[in-house]
Amino acid sequence: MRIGVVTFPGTLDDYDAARAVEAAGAQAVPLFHASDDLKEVQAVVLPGGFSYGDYLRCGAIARFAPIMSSIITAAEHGFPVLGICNGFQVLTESHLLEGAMIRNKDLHFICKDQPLVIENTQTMWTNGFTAGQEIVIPLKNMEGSFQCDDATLARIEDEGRVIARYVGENPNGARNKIAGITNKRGNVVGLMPHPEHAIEDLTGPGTDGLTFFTSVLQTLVGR
Amino acid sequence: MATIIVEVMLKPEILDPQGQAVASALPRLGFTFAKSVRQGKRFEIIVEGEPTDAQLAEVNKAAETLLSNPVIETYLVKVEK
Amino acid sequence: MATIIVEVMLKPEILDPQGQAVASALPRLGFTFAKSVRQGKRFEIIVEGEPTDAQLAEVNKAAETLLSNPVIETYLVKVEK
Amino acid sequence: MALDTVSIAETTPNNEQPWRELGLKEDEYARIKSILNRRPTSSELAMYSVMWSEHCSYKSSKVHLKQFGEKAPKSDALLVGIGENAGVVDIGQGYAVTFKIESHNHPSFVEPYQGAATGVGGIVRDILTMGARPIAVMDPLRFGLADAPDTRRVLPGIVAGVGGYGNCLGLPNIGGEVVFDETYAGNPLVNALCVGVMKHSDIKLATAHGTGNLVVLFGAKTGGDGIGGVSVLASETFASGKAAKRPAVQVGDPFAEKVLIECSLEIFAQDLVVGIQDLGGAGLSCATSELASAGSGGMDIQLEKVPLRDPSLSPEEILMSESQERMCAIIEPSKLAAFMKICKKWDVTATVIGQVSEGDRLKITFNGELIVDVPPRTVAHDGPVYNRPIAKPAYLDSLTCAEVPTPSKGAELKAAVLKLMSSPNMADKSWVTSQYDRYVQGNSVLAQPEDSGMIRIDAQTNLGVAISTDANARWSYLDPYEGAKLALLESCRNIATTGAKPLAVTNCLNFGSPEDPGVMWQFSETVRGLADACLELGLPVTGGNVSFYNQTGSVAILPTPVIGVLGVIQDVRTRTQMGIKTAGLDLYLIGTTDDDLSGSEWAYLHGVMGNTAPKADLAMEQRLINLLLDGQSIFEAAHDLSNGGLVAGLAEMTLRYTVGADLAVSVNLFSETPGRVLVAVKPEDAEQLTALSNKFNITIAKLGTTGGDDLIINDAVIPLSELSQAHSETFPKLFG
Ligand SMILES: Nc1ncnc2c1ncn2[C@@H]1O[C@H](COP(=O)(O)OP(=O)(O)O)[C@@H](O)[C@H]1O
Ligand SMILES: [Mg+2]
Repeated sequence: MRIGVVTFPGTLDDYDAARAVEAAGAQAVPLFHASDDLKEVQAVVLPGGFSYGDYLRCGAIARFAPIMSSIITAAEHGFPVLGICNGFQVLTESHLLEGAMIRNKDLHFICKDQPLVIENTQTMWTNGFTAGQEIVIPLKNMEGSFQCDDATLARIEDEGRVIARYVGENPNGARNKIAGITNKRGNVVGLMPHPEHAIEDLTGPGTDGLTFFTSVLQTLVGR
Repeated sequence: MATIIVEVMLKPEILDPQGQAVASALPRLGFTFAKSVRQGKRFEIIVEGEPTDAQLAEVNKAAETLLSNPVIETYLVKVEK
Repeated sequence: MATIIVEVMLKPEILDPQGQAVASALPRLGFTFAKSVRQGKRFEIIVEGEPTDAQLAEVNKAAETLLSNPVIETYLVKVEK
Repeated sequence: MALDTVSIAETTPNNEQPWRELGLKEDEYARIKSILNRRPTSSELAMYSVMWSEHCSYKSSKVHLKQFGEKAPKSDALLVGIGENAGVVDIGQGYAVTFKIESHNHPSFVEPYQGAATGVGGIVRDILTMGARPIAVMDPLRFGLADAPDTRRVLPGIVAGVGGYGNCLGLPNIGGEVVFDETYAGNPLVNALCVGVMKHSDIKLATAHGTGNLVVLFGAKTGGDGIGGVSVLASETFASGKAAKRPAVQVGDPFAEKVLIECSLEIFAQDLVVGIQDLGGAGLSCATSELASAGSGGMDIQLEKVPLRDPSLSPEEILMSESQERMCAIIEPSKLAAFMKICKKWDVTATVIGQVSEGDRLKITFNGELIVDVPPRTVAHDGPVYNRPIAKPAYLDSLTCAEVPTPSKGAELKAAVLKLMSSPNMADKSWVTSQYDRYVQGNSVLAQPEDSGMIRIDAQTNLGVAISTDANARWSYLDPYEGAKLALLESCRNIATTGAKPLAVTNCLNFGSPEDPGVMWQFSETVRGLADACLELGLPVTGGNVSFYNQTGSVAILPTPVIGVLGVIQDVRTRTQMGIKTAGLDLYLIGTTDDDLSGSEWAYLHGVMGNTAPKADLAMEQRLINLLLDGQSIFEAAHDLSNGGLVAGLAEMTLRYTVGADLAVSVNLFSETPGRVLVAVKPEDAEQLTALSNKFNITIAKLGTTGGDDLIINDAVIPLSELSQAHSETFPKLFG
């Protein structure tokens, strides 16, 4: 299995995402923003970081990179895409997912081990979890507060498209404590916290994050 | 040479933590004038010569696609005299 | 009720990475109008009634101490009609 | 403004020059004239004045710092020593590690966010310049009193700046310090440490070799950042009218630096540079003169080729600009195309601005006119050297001993523990550290609040490094010689407590004005103490930084030598953490406790300084380090004792995972006697611990067992929930 990991200028967690992909048993294929070649990968991870410095809006400039036009087209046809943190922001800027992220409610960068509850286990990236499962993975960002208008929020909730919610105190002011959502088809998933930093006990809060990557492998094998 | 201004503000229904932080800091410093505060962005774009209608149309397009995110923000394009 | 606007921009000689990021993104998207771009902040402050001179003086003081950093920024206070 | 050229300088020997405004002394100006056999041009004057400043030339500290060379222990690990951008040590398996601390104190007081941000940016470029990939940062910080209004301006800005820059570079922040004392009001200390890793073969040096090789400037464009005083040249003396307004503040662009890192590493991987230097203090003046002076020939620079952000800059200002995120490389002409291709890939501006020349002069032209013609060594290395007057300060004669109550039981003890652990110096620092990314790069084995930061270097072999920074400024105030030794020992102990072996030392010496003989005495004693201790422990000093003039009026900061120690651990999976994770463990105190309250946190809380620092016992500490390394496999948890003494160590170990302990303690709970560590072991390992104690001749004492929801000391019951609240609410209350 070949899973692509995209590097934009300013991407930071690409190396870690690639390590997580390999830990799950797939081959990580580096994809560079400036080319539209998906190199025959079967899924793509948009990792965290500060693409283009995130100076304008997080993900706003990355969304127009050549690689994104290929990813957007593929995603519309059911190709699996996981956006983590900055990657999630790129997905909302690309309108593959609803909503947008704004500054954390206390205005600070937050780095903490965050408990989450997994709600939707029907997506390509979460099918290895059980519904209601609680996991802990790192949350680290400055602009992580998920926002959208009331109608959109109602739609996302009604359609069961929240994949993960923060447990305990709302860390950043996200509406309905939303930590991650999926599109209707379940192939595109965006998540603010970082599963790729929870794949071994030695360097993270545990191994809960690995299931996102093994889930997509399961999906691809089953195809 | 002229300056075109693009102002981008969060839509009124979207939470504005930065504006709120300013609103609550003001009274702590003894400033009591504000009923509410919202914080947005301001772009100063320098263009060659007098801006043409075609150019302004382009700026509007850029404001809509790049400079603002229509999901949460609104924008306004002005020419500075 | 009136709206007072405070515009805060980096001083011209100060590096503006945000404006630069926009300036270099625009041509990549086919927008060629900009010679240069600078990005700043815009505060919309809602006040009760018509702003008085005393109130505007207060806003100026707040702009200088809280809303802007005089070491690297300049500000402008306007009343929106 | 007329261009001041070499030929004009030759024909107008008597032109008035603003050397005094540029901070030069009369004899220094005379020396420049005698070196050049004429008056300097305005550009030359600018270069000499900045390069001969205290900050760049180390003119007050040089005579002392040379002890680090003279007393250097023989070390096989040292690959590159003091003098390069950063020292490099061998950690085995073909890996080399480089690390260094730098200060950015004064700029961070003026503009906290940008000052701290560019401080991080600068030290990261130093590490990158050695050919290494930066892998982690740390930030030892000092502030005025926590509840002072200016601290509320300075601290949040500095913390946001450290985080804003480091997070955006993708560098995990794995440790630091936050300490408050009123002498730092107006003089906050922002020290930043960076560590990088490379293969031995990748080490790069700052030299310009090979006539005809090209000088390439790459990275950000040059603007008017940080030229402050030099604009005197551009305005008052040579221009007609008003002074040019140039910002002294440098603004950082971490995204530009992130791209510069990736671009440079790709350039290094293809072996495309002969020599390389980052642009930091004194900008191009420093980079060109240092590269040329370390090389075999001279250098020609065409200054008009430097890409400018602000086209109005004068040549003097271009030479002085401290615009961030720039590098200068020496490359062979045949490799230019490959070099440019990589720069283009990363969208990094790169420009050939000169060549390595025959001869031994650094010549700079501006649009064809010769404006600088100097022997580069005289700019970069032959600056003035001062033997400043030294005098033992008078305050040392009027110190009185620390008489403070030290409760040992009951409600009194409980109240004391809550008071100590909620004081700003001892309180939970997660308000600060949660603003820093500690996970990025996926190799952070230990980060705050552990005793040292630890990074995995090789995921196959599990080789790793540990780093700790420490300073105890109050001990340094009472006895700078012992204080420096004790800071080194604490740092080494922190390393060994986590299971790594100390290998090399860096330092950042923060002091008041060198023109005050008392401060100079503190400084010289500090250097002497550090050099002596390094020699005895066999640890090389690989580099460091001196920051003087940290004072307001006649009040200097406490002498603050921040010592960084790097250690190596063969298998990071065996590291020891500080927190107690399970009930039923035996808790032991290793080391002996005396009545060391002078300079302690507890005395400080009572407004008492005391009169004497403990004496550093290097031989005992070396044995303790060996004990810790030998016993690594039986320690379920281990924590170094320092500020706050035994009671603070117990509180920190139990709070970490909310597992309590029931203890009987007879020694002074608040004493800060150095050379002590708390360890938790399984009851069945007690015998082994006793054997270690005998082998290394170090006292151990069993204090009690772990478990429960309370920290119980003698008969004082302190619920962890209550302690945790007291410990953690201080920072949010102060800083929001
Ligand atoms: N500014 C900071 N940045 C990162 N880590 C910090 C900072 N300040 C404190 N820490 C971390 O918090 C922990 C406790 O700090 P401190 O009480 O100074 O430790 P100790 O006294 O044991 O050396 C350490 O892990 C230290 O690295
Ligand atoms: Mg310490």
